[in-house]
Order: sequence, then structure tokens, then C-alpha cells
Amino acid sequence: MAELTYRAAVAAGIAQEMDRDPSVVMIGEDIGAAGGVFKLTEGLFGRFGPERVRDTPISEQAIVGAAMGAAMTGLRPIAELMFSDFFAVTWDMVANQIAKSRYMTNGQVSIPLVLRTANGGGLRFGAQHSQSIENWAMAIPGLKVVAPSTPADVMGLMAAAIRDNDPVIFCEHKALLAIKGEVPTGEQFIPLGKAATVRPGSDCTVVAIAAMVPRALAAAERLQAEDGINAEVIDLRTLVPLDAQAILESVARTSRLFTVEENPRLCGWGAEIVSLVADEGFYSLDAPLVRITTPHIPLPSAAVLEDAAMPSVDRIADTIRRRLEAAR
Amino acid sequence: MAELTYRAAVAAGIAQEMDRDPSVVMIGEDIGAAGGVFKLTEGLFGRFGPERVRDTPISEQAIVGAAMGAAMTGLRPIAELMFSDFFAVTWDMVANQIAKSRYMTNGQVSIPLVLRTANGGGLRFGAQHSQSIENWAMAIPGLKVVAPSTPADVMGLMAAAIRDNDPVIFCEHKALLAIKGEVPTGEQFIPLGKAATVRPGSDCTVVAIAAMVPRALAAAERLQAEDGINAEVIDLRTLVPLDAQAILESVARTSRLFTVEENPRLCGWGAEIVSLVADEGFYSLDAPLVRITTPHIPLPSAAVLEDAAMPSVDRIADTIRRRLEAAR
Amino acid sequence: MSTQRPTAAAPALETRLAIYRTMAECRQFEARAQELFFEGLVRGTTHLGIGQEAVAAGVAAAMRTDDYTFCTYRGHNHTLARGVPMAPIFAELFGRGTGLLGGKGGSMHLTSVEHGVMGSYAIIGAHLPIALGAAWSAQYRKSGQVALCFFGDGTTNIGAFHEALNMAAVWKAPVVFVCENNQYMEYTPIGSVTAVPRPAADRASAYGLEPIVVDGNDPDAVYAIARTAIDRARAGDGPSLIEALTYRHGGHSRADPGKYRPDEEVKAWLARDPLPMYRARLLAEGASEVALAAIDDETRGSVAEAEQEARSAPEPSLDVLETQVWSDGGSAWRN
Amino acid sequence: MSTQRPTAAAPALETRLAIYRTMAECRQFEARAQELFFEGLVRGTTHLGIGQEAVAAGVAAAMRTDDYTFCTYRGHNHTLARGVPMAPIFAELFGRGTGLLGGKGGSMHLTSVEHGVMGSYAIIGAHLPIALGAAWSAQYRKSGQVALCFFGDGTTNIGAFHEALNMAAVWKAPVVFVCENNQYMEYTPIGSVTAVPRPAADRASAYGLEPIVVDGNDPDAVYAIARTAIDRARAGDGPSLIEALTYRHGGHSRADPGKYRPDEEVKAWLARDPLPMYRARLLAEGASEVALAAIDDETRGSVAEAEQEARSAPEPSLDVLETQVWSDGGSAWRN
Ligand SMILES: Cc1ncc(C[n+]2csc(CCOP(=O)(O)OP(=O)(O)O)c2C)c(N)n1
Ligand SMILES: Cc1ncc(C[n+]2csc(CCOP(=O)(O)OP(=O)(O)O)c2C)c(N)n1
Ligand SMILES: [Mg+2]
Ligand SMILES: [Mg+2]
Repeated sequence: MAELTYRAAVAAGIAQEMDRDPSVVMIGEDIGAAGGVFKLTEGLFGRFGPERVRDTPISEQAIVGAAMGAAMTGLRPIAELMFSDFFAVTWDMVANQIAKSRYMTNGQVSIPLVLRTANGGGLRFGAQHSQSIENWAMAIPGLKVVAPSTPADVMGLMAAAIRDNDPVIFCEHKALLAIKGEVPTGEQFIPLGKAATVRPGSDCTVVAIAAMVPRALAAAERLQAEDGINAEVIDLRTLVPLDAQAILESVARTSRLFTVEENPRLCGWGAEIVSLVADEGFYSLDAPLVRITTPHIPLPSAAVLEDAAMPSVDRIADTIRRRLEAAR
Repeated sequence: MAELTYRAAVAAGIAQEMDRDPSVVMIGEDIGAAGGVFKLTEGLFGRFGPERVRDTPISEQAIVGAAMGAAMTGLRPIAELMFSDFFAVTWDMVANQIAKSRYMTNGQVSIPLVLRTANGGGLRFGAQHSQSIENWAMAIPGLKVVAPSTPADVMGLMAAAIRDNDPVIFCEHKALLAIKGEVPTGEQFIPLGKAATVRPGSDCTVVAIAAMVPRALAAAERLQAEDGINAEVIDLRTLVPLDAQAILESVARTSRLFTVEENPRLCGWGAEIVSLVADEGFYSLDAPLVRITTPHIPLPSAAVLEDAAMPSVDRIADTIRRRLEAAR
Repeated sequence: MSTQRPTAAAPALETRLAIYRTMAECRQFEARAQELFFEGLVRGTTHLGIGQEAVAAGVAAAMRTDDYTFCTYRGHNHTLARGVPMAPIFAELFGRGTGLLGGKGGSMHLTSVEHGVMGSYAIIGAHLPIALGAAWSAQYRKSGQVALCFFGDGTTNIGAFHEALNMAAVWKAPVVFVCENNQYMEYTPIGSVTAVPRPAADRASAYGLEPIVVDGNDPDAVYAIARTAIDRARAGDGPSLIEALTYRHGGHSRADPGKYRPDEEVKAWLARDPLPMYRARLLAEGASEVALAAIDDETRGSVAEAEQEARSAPEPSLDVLETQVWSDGGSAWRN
Repeated sequence: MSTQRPTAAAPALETRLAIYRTMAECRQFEARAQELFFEGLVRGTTHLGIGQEAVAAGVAAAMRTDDYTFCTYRGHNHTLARGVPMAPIFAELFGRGTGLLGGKGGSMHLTSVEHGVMGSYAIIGAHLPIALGAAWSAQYRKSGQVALCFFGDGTTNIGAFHEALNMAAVWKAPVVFVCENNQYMEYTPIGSVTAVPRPAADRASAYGLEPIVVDGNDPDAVYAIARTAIDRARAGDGPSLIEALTYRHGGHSRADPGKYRPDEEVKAWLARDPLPMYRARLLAEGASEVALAAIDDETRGSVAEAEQEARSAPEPSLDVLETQVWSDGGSAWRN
């Protein structure tokens, strides 16, 4: 066991795989000698050299397109999008080319790549540098979507993402970079598609990812302490593949579902989870299905406004308490 | 009353507004003398001239960006994206700039523009020319989303979209271009945000848009004839603003909801509708909420495969019949 | 036309006959495909390269078998030129189960990895960065492969063009960008939407590259220019950008009659039809009428045979609908 | 430095003093903003243009009051140069309710439509097409307005740059693109990721434009070049692309110390600090020390006053959280 920051776990996860497989290469803006603007690739340039850790111009279409071309021809590229908002600049490459080419060619083409990105809000960066875009990717068939909440998950899921033979969108949450956590010693690997029940409970199921996991956990502790409500918290870890069974199994026990999403309200990943349960888990439900989300607005930059926009521990706890009471 | 094709209604709707307001201008690829590759702008160049109907290079970022800049400074531009799949090429302009600038500037900037696009499948064009992207837009706060199913709605909603002071994504469905319908004489205007109950019914609520509306209607007729099931069919017409009350009111009567979506399964607009009802309409429900969608795959090009992928009248009717029976 | 006259001697007769055969195959295949589109057998859309065969054929003859081709929706010629058999291409256009892509991709996405055809791309500009990526991969793997990337004049105005050219130049990637300037982006004359007269060549200097313009209806000239560029790329000297001047005889796609083009312009280009021009030149420069006629006839035979094979192929089985989204062959997104 | 030496005579002393005042305001405002960032009062991020003031000030002096400014996240200078008062800018950086954007946008999105500042854009390249659109609008409305669009060297490698330049040239739009080449894209020297030595000027010919390079630390030179380009745009002769060579004294953003830059390079550029250089020139060419000192002092006063005003401003009310998504002032997406 060693204690690592979430930030350091990113570089450690990449380093583990670059050590293991010479076909793993990285490209992105300022990722080389500078170690990335969030210092997420620190040390990799020194260790693996400029051929394997390449700086690029500000050319997101070329970065992601080049990663695709390299993935089709024998490499396992990792491309960094500095902020996840910049996926929009290269969305054609992601949604139309990378996601669809295997299917369109009936499997002739494999695209084993990872698109890493600093995702999410909380840093007062404003609407164009704070988005949570997991739901953008989830809506596109052909993309896998990973959004870890702990250093250990970052390392283990990074290994799985890099070894995966399909394209993976790997969301590193900006607001979690400084958190610390235990990472087991030795090679890390956590398969994609396995949720973690991070707090067992019996009164309701709370589903979250990334920065919403610690908030959901804190809310659950508060509910336990203040109201005797015993909430189960599930960290999905990956949205695609989705551990639907873990959710359905939990809701079968608790009969109540809450999702906690950072993205704006409409068509978020929470809507997908709710819809799944509203269909397949309907008969085990005894209360409305509730999504706790950022309102359907762009994220504001001022601290008080941003804090009010994103689901907070307060809002999560209050919503769960209120809705459980209402359903009594 | 006059009979118009859906295709002709597009040009007629635009012409009505260009006649009315000299600040309405159009840009796009091949929209001028050529009248557009789908002949959706035929006649406009001749009538309004090259200053108001401008051909562009293949530069979707510049097209949409220029429309934004013009909208901020006194014009009401309409930009055509030839296929809705190409939104991906200019998604930054749409999702990050156009959608967010009013909010980020605290209302200093208004962006009254319409982004028109040929949307949807059924023409055997394959995965990159057949997507239904209403849910992409719905997921972004700051965008209004219109997806009409009849010539009259095309004209009336086009007028509303052009006169609206906010950005509107206007989805013209490729597979509907040739259909005909009555359009009342005189100036057309249908406010955004009003659903149409296109078939009243009492046994279940079926919510659809665009090309799924005629299919849902045909399925409803078949269910009535073959099974005595009386389905209510709601054509949402616009996703944002959403006529949530129309849906909730209908489900309050029918207790059962089906959505019919052309987009791939995950995070579609149907998930949003289902989630809304699973929360606010929960207590009037007596059966699972069911989404009928394209599977979560890219659309294939071969006729038999494409037909099997998209929700068909058969599949809609069969699903409703089967799920209503199972819930009995 | 101020094009670069290749200084190298014409290629060997054998090479030239191979080029001629490729051109004949492209022409006959596409002419038939167009008829079959009007018969309703070819579904969806097609974009024909009739008139532009010399570019695909000339470049392909200069390639190594393991080099990569990246082309567009107008990619039948480039696909055929790499030796992909006709029957699965026809079958793909017909939407049959034996199609090159199993019926999943259609005319716009022809791909045959085993022949080095890494895809036909239907969204303008996307494949330039992707081709650069394949070149980067070859460079990293030290495989000596070169990526050839074909695109149209209209494509030079989209952002991805700019990004790919700059990054390829900075990385000295072994990629050759070939712009087929057929004078039109769909229905719009390229000159009316482009700030410079030569949409590709006049941009080369923006990437530190030499401007190269070649007569795209002269396969020998194309071959020579391509050879130089490919050798240069393989030697590690970086990318090239070639502008080949040519013309599509027909419309942009499907049933487009191409009426937006002045009659004299069409007439002038038809008079420079690369097929008869090259045939005449080969005859004049030592090929026998017998040999050329044999190529013409054999090609007619292959096209007819391929069409029959594709016609009698079954529709795709619905079992494949949800396969090949993922590398495990399936499409499951949940447990 | 092979820059264009403006042939026009230096601007009138009054104009030059106004330029000097703008530069002083920019410098002092930003120097204080940086201190306040380290004090934790400025939240989120800031990107300072210390060292680059001569570009914003020189261009602004050449603009008509109804011309448009489009700039970047590094936009304090350009915003101040159009006369936007300091207090609401400070308040915006502090995230206060009286902020220029009500606290919704932050440092990267400064906008003041009433001063013609149509926005600061934080995603590289996006505002070039948007500025072109404003120019197109002015052209259509025959308003005689010109759009000025500022961006960095690194921005020349993104697709939107290419699309905007081409379309602006084809449309002869009244837009002037000003590339502030401060030698770095974030932490990476621009030369290491760009295929040509002059990232903007060496691309001008790709859009049929003249290459224009100017000493971006010389406000008189910038003014003269801008004047020519703006007049040209206003006269209907189309866009220009200006490359202004300059340097940011500090890091890219926030707490970046800029250590990736060679010491001698930094030293050489600090020796060419536009503020003292211009001050010295004005003194030498007829301005009085008294007048200049008054400007310095008044500016110090304004900055201090604005800071105090912003400091004492309240946090935004939570009532505004869900306002101004739509033109009706609200954010309702449903009934
Ligand atoms: C991003 C994008 N915009 C528009 C289109 C529609 N489109 C298909 S082909 C074409 C014209 C392309 O012209 P050019 O590059 O000259 O190639 P050509 O068709 O002449 O071979 C256009 C605009 C597209 N496929 N992708
Ligand atoms: C599309 C996009 N990619 C990356 C970034 C991150 N980023 C912000 S500033 C910057 C460097 C820009 O360099 P330059 O254009 O030279 O402007 P400067 O910061 O030097 O003023 C980068 C890469 C971004 N904001 N947008
Ligand atoms: Mg062309
Ligand atoms: Mg710079």
C-alpha cells in the first residue's frame, strides 16, 4: 500500500502501462517537458522520452485524429484533451470517426486508444472549462466511458483503459486531483464495467461518479447520523460498460433510487440510469426516481454561484431526506 | 389551405420570414443558386439574392461561428448544416460558444439564430449521414430544439424559430422531405414549446418526434384495429422548450408511457422524458416506462439492416402490445 | 495549365499497362455502378470518380504494397487501385451480406485493411489527421510505410486540413496528401469559395512545403510526382502536398446531372478524358492494340462477373445488426 | 527583427498620450490583479498580458468607437483599452455581484457590449469565425464598422483560424485579425509546434493576404499598421492579418512562473518592456515628465479606487443563478 494523490495516480497508471508495452504512446498539448498544465503527466517525458511523450500544436482535431490513425495501425495511443470542454472542438473525430469506424468497416478496424481529459467543475473556471461531459460520450455508441473517483481506481482503470482494444474516454476530475488515497502495491488493474458499492445501505440507492461520489458519501453519513437513513452509495466508475446489475440489484433491495450528477439536467447519464430502473426495476420501486443534478444552465464562475449550481452535500442530503419523507 | 411537401414548407417558412424582416439572412454550403443538396432552399437565392442567401466554403466552424457573430450584432442568421452529423465538426461553436455566451455575459449578448439541418435516418446513407442529434442539443443548456413532423409544423415552427431571440437547432427530417400535408393559408406561426396530441387515446401515452410520429401513429392505428388498444400519441414538436405538462397530463390519464426515439439508446431524449415522468408522474404509473429506440449502435447502411435498427411500425406496435400485456 | 512536368522518364511499359488496367477497371466499374444506381440496385448514395481515374491509378502504382490509402466517399477508384476485388464492392453498394463491409458501411466507407485501404471517409477533412496518425505510427514503428491521403479541392477550406498539414510538417511524418482538384465542391465552383486560385498548392508554403501542381489526367505525370513524394516520405524527409488538376465527368453524387457547370468547360475536360488519352499515348509509345484491347475486354468480363456475383448474394443476416461495435465482436454496453 | 517600419508619421501627441495612458492602466491593473490572485481574492484563473500592452493600446487608438473588439482569455488589456471601467472588471475577477458579467463569466470572458467589447473567448480559435460574423453583419448592414480580432501565436495552428481567414478573404469582410506572437503557446515554444517561422505572417498568402509583421512592443508602429488595416477594411477592401511580435513578462496563467523560458530570452524582452520604452520615447519627442507622471499617478489612483470598490461589493445573489440563459431573462426549459 502506498498513498498517492489522484493526480499522481494518473501518471503512475500511464507509466505502468508504458513500461509494459512499447506500443503505448502519448500526445497532447504541453504534456512533455512541462508535464501537463495540471501536472498529470509529470515525469513521463523524462522517463519515456520525446518519441513516446509528444507535444503537439493546439490542434485538437489533429491530435485526436492522429491518435485514431495510429491506433488503427498498431499503436495504443493516449491523447490528452487539456479540458474536457475541448472535446467539442474535435467531436467529429470522437463521435463520428473513432466511435463508428469499427462498426462501419464490419470489424476490420480496431481503435485501441484512450482520450484522457480534465473534466468537471468546482475550480471557478467558468462555463467553458468546467463541464462534465461523460453524458456526451455515453450517448455515442462505440465509446467506453470511465470516470474514477479515487487514486486506486484511477490507476486500475487506466490500466484497463489502455489495454482495452476499444476507444475509451477517460475523465479525470479536476476537483479530485489533490485528494489522496491508498493504492495497493504491484500492478494495478480494475476491469471496466464493475461498479463499486462504496457504502452499503438499505433505505435507498444513491448512484454517483467522480467528484459526486465523495459528496454522496458525505451526504449518506449525514443522513445516517441525523435522520437514521441508511443510504447505499454506488460508484459506477465506468458508464460504458455499465454495471446495470449492480444498480438493479441494489434498487431491488432499497426500492428507491437517487442519481447524483454534475452535468446539466437534461439527457444526463442519470436519465439513462433512471430510465433503466423505471423499466427493468419498476416493480421493486415504491417512490419516484429522483435525479439530483446541476440545473440546466451553463456553470457560472463566481464561487458562490458555482457552489450553488453543482450538487452539494447539503443539497444531496436535503433532497434525499425530503423525497424519502414525501414518499412515506 | 394548400398542400405542400415538407421540403417545400422549409423554403416557404424561410421565405415568409425573409419577406417580413430584412435582418434574416442565410448561409450554408450549396444553398444558393443550387438550392441546397436536398433542395430545401430552392428559389430563395433567386428571390432574395446573393447578399441574403450566401454560399460558403466547406467550413462548418466558420459558418456557425459567423452566424453567431452576425446574430450578436443585429442580424437573424439562418445557417444550414447540410447533414446533422456535421454538427460534430462545429460542436464547439454550438455547445460552447452559442449556447453559453448569453449566460456567461449575464445577458449582454443575444444570439437570435437558427441552425437548420437535415437530420435522421432511413435513406441508407450510413452511420455518418443518418444520425438523429436532437439529444446532443437537448443536453446543452442554452439551445432550443425543434423537430417537426408535418409540413404545417415546419412552416409554423420555422417562423417561431427565426423570430425567437435565442439560438434554435431546427431539425428537418430527411425521410419526411417528400411527405405532403395541408398548410393553412396566410402567415404561419406555431409557438415553440407546445406539443400536439396527434391521436387522443386512453390506454397508454406514446411520445414521439419527427419521423417517429407517423410510425407511432400507424402503430396506434394497428393496435386499435388488432388489439383494441387505444393509444394516445403526442408529437412533442419541440424538445426545448418542452411541453412537460402535456406529457404529465396524458400519463395521468393513461398511466403508461412509451417513448419512440430514433437516436441510439443511451442518454436519448426519451430518457429525459421517462425520467421526468418517473419523478413527477410516478404515482399515476401502473407499469414500467418503456423506451423504444434504435439499439446503441451506429446506423448501418444496408436497407434491411437500417430498417431493423430503427424503430419500425411493427416494433412499436409489438412492443406496446407485449409490454401492456406483461403489465396486466 | 501551369503544372509540373515530371522530369523523370516515363515508367516502364509494364507499369504503364498496369496503370492503364487500373484506370479501365475504375472506369468500367463506376460506369456500371451508375447504371445500377438508376436501376435502383445501388442504394443510398454514390459519388463517382469518372474522369479522375488517372490520379488513383498513377499514385497506386507508385506505392509499396504495405503503404496505406486513406480516401473519401469518392473512393471507388482508390479502393480498386489497391487491388480490392470488385464483387465485394458491388455487393457493398447493393447492401448485400457479402459486401466489403458486410452491408454496414455502404459506398461511402469502402475499406479493405488487407489491401492497405484504411478507409473511405465521408465527413470532409476528417481523414487528413487520421492519415497523419497512420504515418506517425509507421514512423514510430520504423516500418518504412507511407500513408497516402486523397481528398478534394473543397476539403482545403476546412479546419482539419490545416491542422493535419501543420502537424505532419512539424513531425516530418511520412504522409503524402493528394488533393484532387476537380474544380467543384459539390455544386459550387471552388474558386468562388476559396481565397487563392490553387486551393492546395497555394497553401503549401503555409506549412513550409513546396507547391506541387500536376496534371491529374496524365497518369505518368501523377506517377512520377507521387514516386518522388513517396520516396521523400519514406526517406524521412516529411510530408508533401500534391494538387492534381482533374475533373469529374458526371455530377457530384447520386442523380446529380452536374448542370451547374458551363457546357464548354465540360466539353474541354471531356476532350482530355484520361482513358482514351492514355490509351492513345501507350499505343503511340509502344504498347500493342492487342494488349490494350485484352485489358479492356478482361475488365469488361471482371465487371460483369463481379456484378453477377454481387447480384446473387444474399441480403445481410439480421444477426449482424448488433455485431462489431466492440472488439469482442459484440455491442453490449451493460451486463 | 524584420518588422514593417510604419512609413506614416507618428500619431499626434494627444493620441500618443492616450495610448500611454491605456498602457499604464493595463499594466497597473494587471500587476495588481496578479497580487490579488496570490492573495486569493482573484479566483479561478487569470491570464495576464503584462508586456503585451502596446498591441491592445495601439490598435484601440486606431479604432472607431463603434468598432468591435473580440479577444481572448488574455483579454484584460483589450477590454480596458476600449474604456471599460476597472471596478466591474476587478469585481468580476473577485466573483462579485457587481462584476462586469455579474460573476457568471470570470476573468476569461470579459465582455462589455456597450464599449464594443463583444467578448473574451476561452476556447482557442473560436472567436475568429465569430469576429468574421460580426464583420459580415457590419458589411450587410453597411454600418462601416470594423471587427478587430486578437489572438495568440498558438492559435494559428487550430482549424478555426484557417476557416475564418479563408472565409473572411472570400467575403472581403471588414475584419482585422491581430496575432499577438508572444512566442509561446502556454509552456511550449511556438517554433517547436509550427511548420513556419512566422505563425501568422507566413500563412497570410494562403488566404491571398499580404504578410504583415510589426514590432508589438512599439505602440506607434502598432497604431500605424492597425490604422492602415482598419481603413482598408472600412473601405471595403477586405481583411488583414497582422502579426505583432511581443512577449509576456510572466507565466501563462495563474501561478505559472514561466520557468520553461531561457533566462537570456526573458532578459532581452524585459529590456524591451513597452512601458518604459514608450515613456522614454514620448519624453524625448515632446511630452512633459509632468504630464506622464500625472498619468502614472492618476492610474495608480484609479486602480486603487477600483479595487476598493470591487472589494466592498457583495457576492452575487443566488437569485441570479438561473437567469439569463434565455433572452426572456430566465432559464426555463419546460412548462
Ligand atoms: C464536414 C462536411 N461538410 C459537408 C459535407 C458535404 N459534402 C460532401 S462532398 C462535399 C464536397 C466536397 O468537395 P471536394 O473536397 O472538392 O471533393 P469532391 O467531392 O469534389 O471529390 C460536401 C460539401 C461533408 N461530407 N462533410
Ligand atoms: C481548443 C483549445 N485548446 C487548448 C486550450 C488550452 N489553452 C489555453 S491558452 C493556450 C495557449 C494559447 O497560446 P496562444 O494562442 O499563443 O495565446 P497566448 O496564451 O500566448 O496569449 C492553450 C493551449 C484552449 N483553451 N482551447
Ligand atoms: Mg472537388
Ligand atoms: Mg502565445
